[in-house]
Amino acid sequence: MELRDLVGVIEFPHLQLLMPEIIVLLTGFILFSLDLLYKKAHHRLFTVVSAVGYTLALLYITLNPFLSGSTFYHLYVRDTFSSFLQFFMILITLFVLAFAYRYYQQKLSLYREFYYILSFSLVSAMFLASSYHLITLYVALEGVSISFYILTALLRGDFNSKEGAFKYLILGGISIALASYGAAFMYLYAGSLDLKEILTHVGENRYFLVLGLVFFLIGFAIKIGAVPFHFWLPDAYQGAPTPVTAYMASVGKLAFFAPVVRIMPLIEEHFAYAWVITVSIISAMTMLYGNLVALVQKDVKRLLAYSSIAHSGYILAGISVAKVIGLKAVLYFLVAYALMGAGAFLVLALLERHPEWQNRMEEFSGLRFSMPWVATSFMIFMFSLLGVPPTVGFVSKALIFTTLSFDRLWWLAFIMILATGISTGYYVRLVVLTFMKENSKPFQVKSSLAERIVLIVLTLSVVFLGAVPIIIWSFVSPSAEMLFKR
Amino acid sequence: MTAIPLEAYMLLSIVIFGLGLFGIVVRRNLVTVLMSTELALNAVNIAFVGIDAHLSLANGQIFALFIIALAAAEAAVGLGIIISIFRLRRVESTDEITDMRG
Amino acid sequence: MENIVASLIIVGIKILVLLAIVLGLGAYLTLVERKVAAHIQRRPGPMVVGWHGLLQPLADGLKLLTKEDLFPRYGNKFLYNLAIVMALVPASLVFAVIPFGPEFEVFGIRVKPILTDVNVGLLLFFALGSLAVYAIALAGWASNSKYALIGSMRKAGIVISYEVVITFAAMGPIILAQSLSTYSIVQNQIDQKLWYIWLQPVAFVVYMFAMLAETGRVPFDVQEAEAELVTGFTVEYGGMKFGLFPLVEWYVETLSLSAIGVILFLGGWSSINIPFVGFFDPLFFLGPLSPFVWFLLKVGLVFLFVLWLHWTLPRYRIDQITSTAWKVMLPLTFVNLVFTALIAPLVWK
Amino acid sequence: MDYMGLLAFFGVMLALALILISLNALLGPKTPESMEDYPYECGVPLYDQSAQSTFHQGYYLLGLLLLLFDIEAAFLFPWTVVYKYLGVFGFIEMFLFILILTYGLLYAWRKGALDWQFEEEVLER
Amino acid sequence: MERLEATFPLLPLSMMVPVFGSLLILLLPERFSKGISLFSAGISFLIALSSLLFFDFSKAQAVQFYQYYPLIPELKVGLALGLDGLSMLMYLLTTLVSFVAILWSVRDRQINHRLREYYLWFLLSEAFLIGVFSSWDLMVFYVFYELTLVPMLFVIGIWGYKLRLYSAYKFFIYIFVSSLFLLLGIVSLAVEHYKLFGKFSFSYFDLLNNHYSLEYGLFLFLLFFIAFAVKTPIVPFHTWLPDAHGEAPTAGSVVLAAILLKMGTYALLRFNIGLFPEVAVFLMPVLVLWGIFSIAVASWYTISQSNVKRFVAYSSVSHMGFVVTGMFLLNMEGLRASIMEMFAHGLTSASLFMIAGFIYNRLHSFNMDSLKGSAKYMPLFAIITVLTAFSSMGLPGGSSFWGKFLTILSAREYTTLLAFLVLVGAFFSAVYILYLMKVLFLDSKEESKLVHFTDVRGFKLSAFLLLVFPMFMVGLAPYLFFNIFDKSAKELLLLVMRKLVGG
Repeated sequence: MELRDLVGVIEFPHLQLLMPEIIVLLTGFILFSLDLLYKKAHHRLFTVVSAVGYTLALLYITLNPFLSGSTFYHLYVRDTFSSFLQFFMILITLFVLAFAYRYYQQKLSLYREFYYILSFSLVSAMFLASSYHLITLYVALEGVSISFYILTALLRGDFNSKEGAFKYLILGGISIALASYGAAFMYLYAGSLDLKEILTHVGENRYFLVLGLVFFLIGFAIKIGAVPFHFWLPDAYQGAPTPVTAYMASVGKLAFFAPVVRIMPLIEEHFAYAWVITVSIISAMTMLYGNLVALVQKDVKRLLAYSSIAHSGYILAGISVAKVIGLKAVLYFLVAYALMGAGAFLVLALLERHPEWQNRMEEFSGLRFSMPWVATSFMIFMFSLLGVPPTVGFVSKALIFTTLSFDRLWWLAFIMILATGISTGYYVRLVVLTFMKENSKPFQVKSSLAERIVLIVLTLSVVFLGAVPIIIWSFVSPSAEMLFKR
Repeated sequence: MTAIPLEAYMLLSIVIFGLGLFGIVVRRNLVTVLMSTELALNAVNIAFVGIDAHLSLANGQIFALFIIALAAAEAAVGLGIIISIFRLRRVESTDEITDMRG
Repeated sequence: MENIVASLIIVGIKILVLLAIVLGLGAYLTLVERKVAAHIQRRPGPMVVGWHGLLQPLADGLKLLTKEDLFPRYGNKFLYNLAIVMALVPASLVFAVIPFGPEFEVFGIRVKPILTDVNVGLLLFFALGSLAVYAIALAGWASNSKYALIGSMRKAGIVISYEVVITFAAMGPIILAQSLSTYSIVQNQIDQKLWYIWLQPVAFVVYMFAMLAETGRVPFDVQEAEAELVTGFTVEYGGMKFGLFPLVEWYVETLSLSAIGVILFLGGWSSINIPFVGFFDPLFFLGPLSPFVWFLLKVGLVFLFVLWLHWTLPRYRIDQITSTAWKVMLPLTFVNLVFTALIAPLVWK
Repeated sequence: MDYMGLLAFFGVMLALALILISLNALLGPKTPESMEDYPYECGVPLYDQSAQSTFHQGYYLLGLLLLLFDIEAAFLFPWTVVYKYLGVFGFIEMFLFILILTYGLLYAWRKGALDWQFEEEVLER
Repeated sequence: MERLEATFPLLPLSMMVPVFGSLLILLLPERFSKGISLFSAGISFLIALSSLLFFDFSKAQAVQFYQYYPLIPELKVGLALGLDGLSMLMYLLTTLVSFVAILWSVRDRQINHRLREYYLWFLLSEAFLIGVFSSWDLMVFYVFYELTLVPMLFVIGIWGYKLRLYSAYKFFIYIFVSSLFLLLGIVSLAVEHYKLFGKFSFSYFDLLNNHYSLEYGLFLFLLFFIAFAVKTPIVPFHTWLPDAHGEAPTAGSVVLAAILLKMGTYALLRFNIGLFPEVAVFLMPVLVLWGIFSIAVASWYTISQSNVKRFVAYSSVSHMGFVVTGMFLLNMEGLRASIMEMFAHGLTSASLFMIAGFIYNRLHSFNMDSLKGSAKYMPLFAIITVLTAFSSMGLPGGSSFWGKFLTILSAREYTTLLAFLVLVGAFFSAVYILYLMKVLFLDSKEESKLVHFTDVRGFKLSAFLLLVFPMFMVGLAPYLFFNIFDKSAKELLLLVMRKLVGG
């Protein structure tokens, strides 16, 4: 019987490769058990347990940065690329965690589910960053998405939260259906579910591959929020609890871009042309649309959501050049956006704790007087999002420009300049309001030690990693080279 | 005995997939919209199983199994969200949940 | 060519037999039930039509056929009729995967007394079983009557709860038999000289509970709850349409579930089993017919057991029923599954 | 070929069902009365035309639970069939799987999804 | 180009002094802010002066005090700091003007709140400006170039006059967006270097070796030119300037006009001419005429202003026109004129803005009429004003004289007509200064409002003197300054010739 042959080659999995995932997953289960078995457990306990778990995983990655290999029959691949992305995912999750308890306390939405769904989504995101296999990608994608739907909806009595979650769910459902349909076509073409094999496979009916790839990428484009597939994003980001928005904006972006980035080296020469054209057009639309609409927003959270769309556009501009330099730029940008996006949203999360804070733009006026340090770090995040040196935002934009110049995509570069020019309008307006207007109504929020530390760390890292770009670069560059090595 | 040709499977799945997408765009009832997404996912299942039969492999069926499972999870979450929407405000149509604009 | 003709004929015959079982036996089981119920309550039961009421089912059928065709004013006609189809068709299709006996040879052709021995027979059974929920929900919904809706929701709630339980309960025998085909499960029990009930008593009990719940038998008949809901989700149905629901639910489904239970736990057509030693067949004199008789006997016993329970036990509340399913039955099946997985290597050859 | 038999049987049963549905319309008497097709309300005049209103949310929860557990069962079936060849590894895998399932059940249990409290705040807790 | 490695980290040190000062301001109470900033700005000015002692004038074309700290070795981005003659001059100007600006602010009544931030931003801006003028790595240059925006945004937005928010906003958007083109240009250069030589480099010295087709060179030239034309500014791109300069506090305007505008011209000289000599030659007629046009139009605008600050601001635009014209004449006299004018304008415009600020402090008005009668009641102030004005007008002995005179001379080398055009431009710029003089001294029939106020003295006087004295040094002993930058200019010219002949 061939069944025996099929299951006869069981390899023992190299569990040390996915140790970080296992640690995070176990953390999730411990939290879950805590919730089930110990009804009186305080939220502080949950926070501490998750923090310890994530820190352990972080330590593991830090101590074994060059761990690589694949296991589970190539369902799982660990390389420096995945370790690198995972590092930042876990780091930012830790940051978000610091803001969760007080935020939810203020919003009367202390659901303990938050903690373990957070860790489950983190695990999925980590898996998304480390696989070429469509099944793993699919499962991880669904894992991240479903957790995000739940996290978005977890705000008691807030209709916006539910509305955002529902829109996210429907568009997310479409995206997953499209991605998996694309997977089906690619499978039909190559008879394999491994992206590496599919894209290097030489066979007849190449249009199946093209069709599949297009569907697959449209699926991811929806997740990323690329125009014209962005409808859900502003609503979901605005509706979600703000720490969750920070989490979705940063970790989500890292996770959803990871598979696309992994495909980049596999775009063959005769694909490259179509790739450049489609991706660059989408990128141009995304950055223009995101910035233009952000310009007219009155709600800062929504504004930042649109700016997140715009940043997806910048990243896509880097992706459109499927060369090693483009990959490096994209990786750098991803990490940069993760840091500064998380920072900007977390500042909002802190401010939203004031009972009368509505996220209106005017409320920022004179913030410098009531909360000088928060205002300063907000300013730095804004400048970084805008791309003022010496922040990470600047370095990443410069790298994208390098990439575009490498392929002589001048029109895209000019559109990017235009888009950045438009974005100057709202970022600088926020800075001007914060620092140069008088106080209309003083908002003061007491921040906890952890929150302060997180904001300081984020602010400093945004500046410092931008001023000394070699730190991230020394990880970005080898990962990109590694991905391009056949 | 002749096997069912791949084209038949693919055609069926494309039709169902199209119906799913169409339903998402056209229908207004929350639950129907959710069901439409599930329909689209099931179309993918048909495609995978058909391709598997065509290539005489098993990977696609595994994929289909995962799709079934995760689609169920998604549907569960979706229903949960719809119920909570309904509890907050008695709306049934997607036209009525447009609080956030801009 | 001859083979094809022969197999077509065989399939035809098999279908006819199954039809007879579904309609004929199903109808006659109403009489059996009424007699059993009557004797449990110390009364004679139907005695008028035919000898000891033997023609009663026919009379009932004729009466139902000549009723007026009614349709609730605010209902949905398509769904209303679809519910009946959805009830009858899947329930009877289950019989396609029930083996009535071992393979035998007629006129030089080997025949399995089972319509389709597919390798996922049990999966088919569960799939068709799940479809029953649709019939119930549709019937209640399409009638657009409060009583019907409440009845159908209750029934659907119970059925979906126990659907899970029955699925997990059946996994134990599957592990032991390493097959999803009903025929080979029985064959494996014979080969291993073991009825799986000896190793799976818990699963069997759970299965029986689930069977009662799925078929809406007492003590789980809240969907009818005569005093509260009249006849539950069938309240708006009349004539033959009304007749089909109890036929399907009480007799066809009970029969098929009994048969599957016998197949999974009681060794199908095998005779009395002494664990790990062999089989003891008091009916050896029947020769090749003995397996068939054994099978029918076992099914009949299980069926009578159900009837016995029906007419002796009181009724539970809906939340009690469902929470029993989730809180007691399901964990039990989990434990049983792990237990089975541990002991399974002992049984395998 | 196996499935052809099934298909044939399905056709026969479908035809039978349709016949049985339509027989009443053919054989039964037709005596229209004004109130005969009113929904059954124990003789009380009809309160509102549609009964298709909301029902207890416990049913939704049951539906969700069924959805999840039945799907997990779909994962276990292939495993049950090939368990013989998987050995200890298969056992551990299954054990973990069941453990997670049990956790899911426990979660539903602890969160009160299985208790039919007839009050509003079941989901919110 | 030759590089002389530094044995002593002069430039990092002179950048660190203000940064360190700003850190101290952050840490210590507000009442120390003035002292600390004054002290650290003074120290860095002294460092700049003393660096002249170590500057090798015989090798003024070489990059001296050169130091390199790698940032991304793979892309060859690094902190390459050094000074050649041209940057040396700018470095001196930067430290001088920064010191003067802070000196002025100490007694400026406008600066009465958020002192700590104010001085912090000024010190930071000084550090960034030193970075701009001493960077030899284009990426780092860009970083400093952009960074100078931030302090000025805050200075204008917080301590400016009525329209400060609008002006700050406009200033930032204009410069930031235009400089994105510069960024694109810079990275394109590096990529071009990669395509030619197989490795990235942002170093100016490496990029000198690049060669382009004329079309591509033109494209890159324009990318650079847009940014610097807005910054300089040349006429159609100048609209941000009157607002920014007009609304900024006095010291802010001083730094803006005296140094930030020089960034544009300095960069035009260094990069547009240095890196794309062929294109510069190709575009020479256009750019020269453009420069003259800019002078004329800006002068016209200037005359029609009644607000002193806007008056000075527009006059800056016209001066910048001289710088651009001289530069793109692409001969020795032209370059000399251009560089000299840059330095001179740094001094005179700073002084003029301080004059405007002084009047505002007294009368809370920027109206020209407020100046009436100052000759009578504030003689010292009037003298300073006259000296500055004549210096700005280009009278011999004044600082701007050499710029204008040499421009005409160099234009004469091409055709007399061109020289005539420049002369017309110079005439226009004389007209508005004379107009100012008229207001100051002749329109004194009405009663002046300045009767009750004291004359300029103390800190402000010393600030004025620090500017007026070098003005006359420039005017009377230009060779002191020619010594500093002549060789660099010649080197630049050589570069152009070599490219034209050899390429």
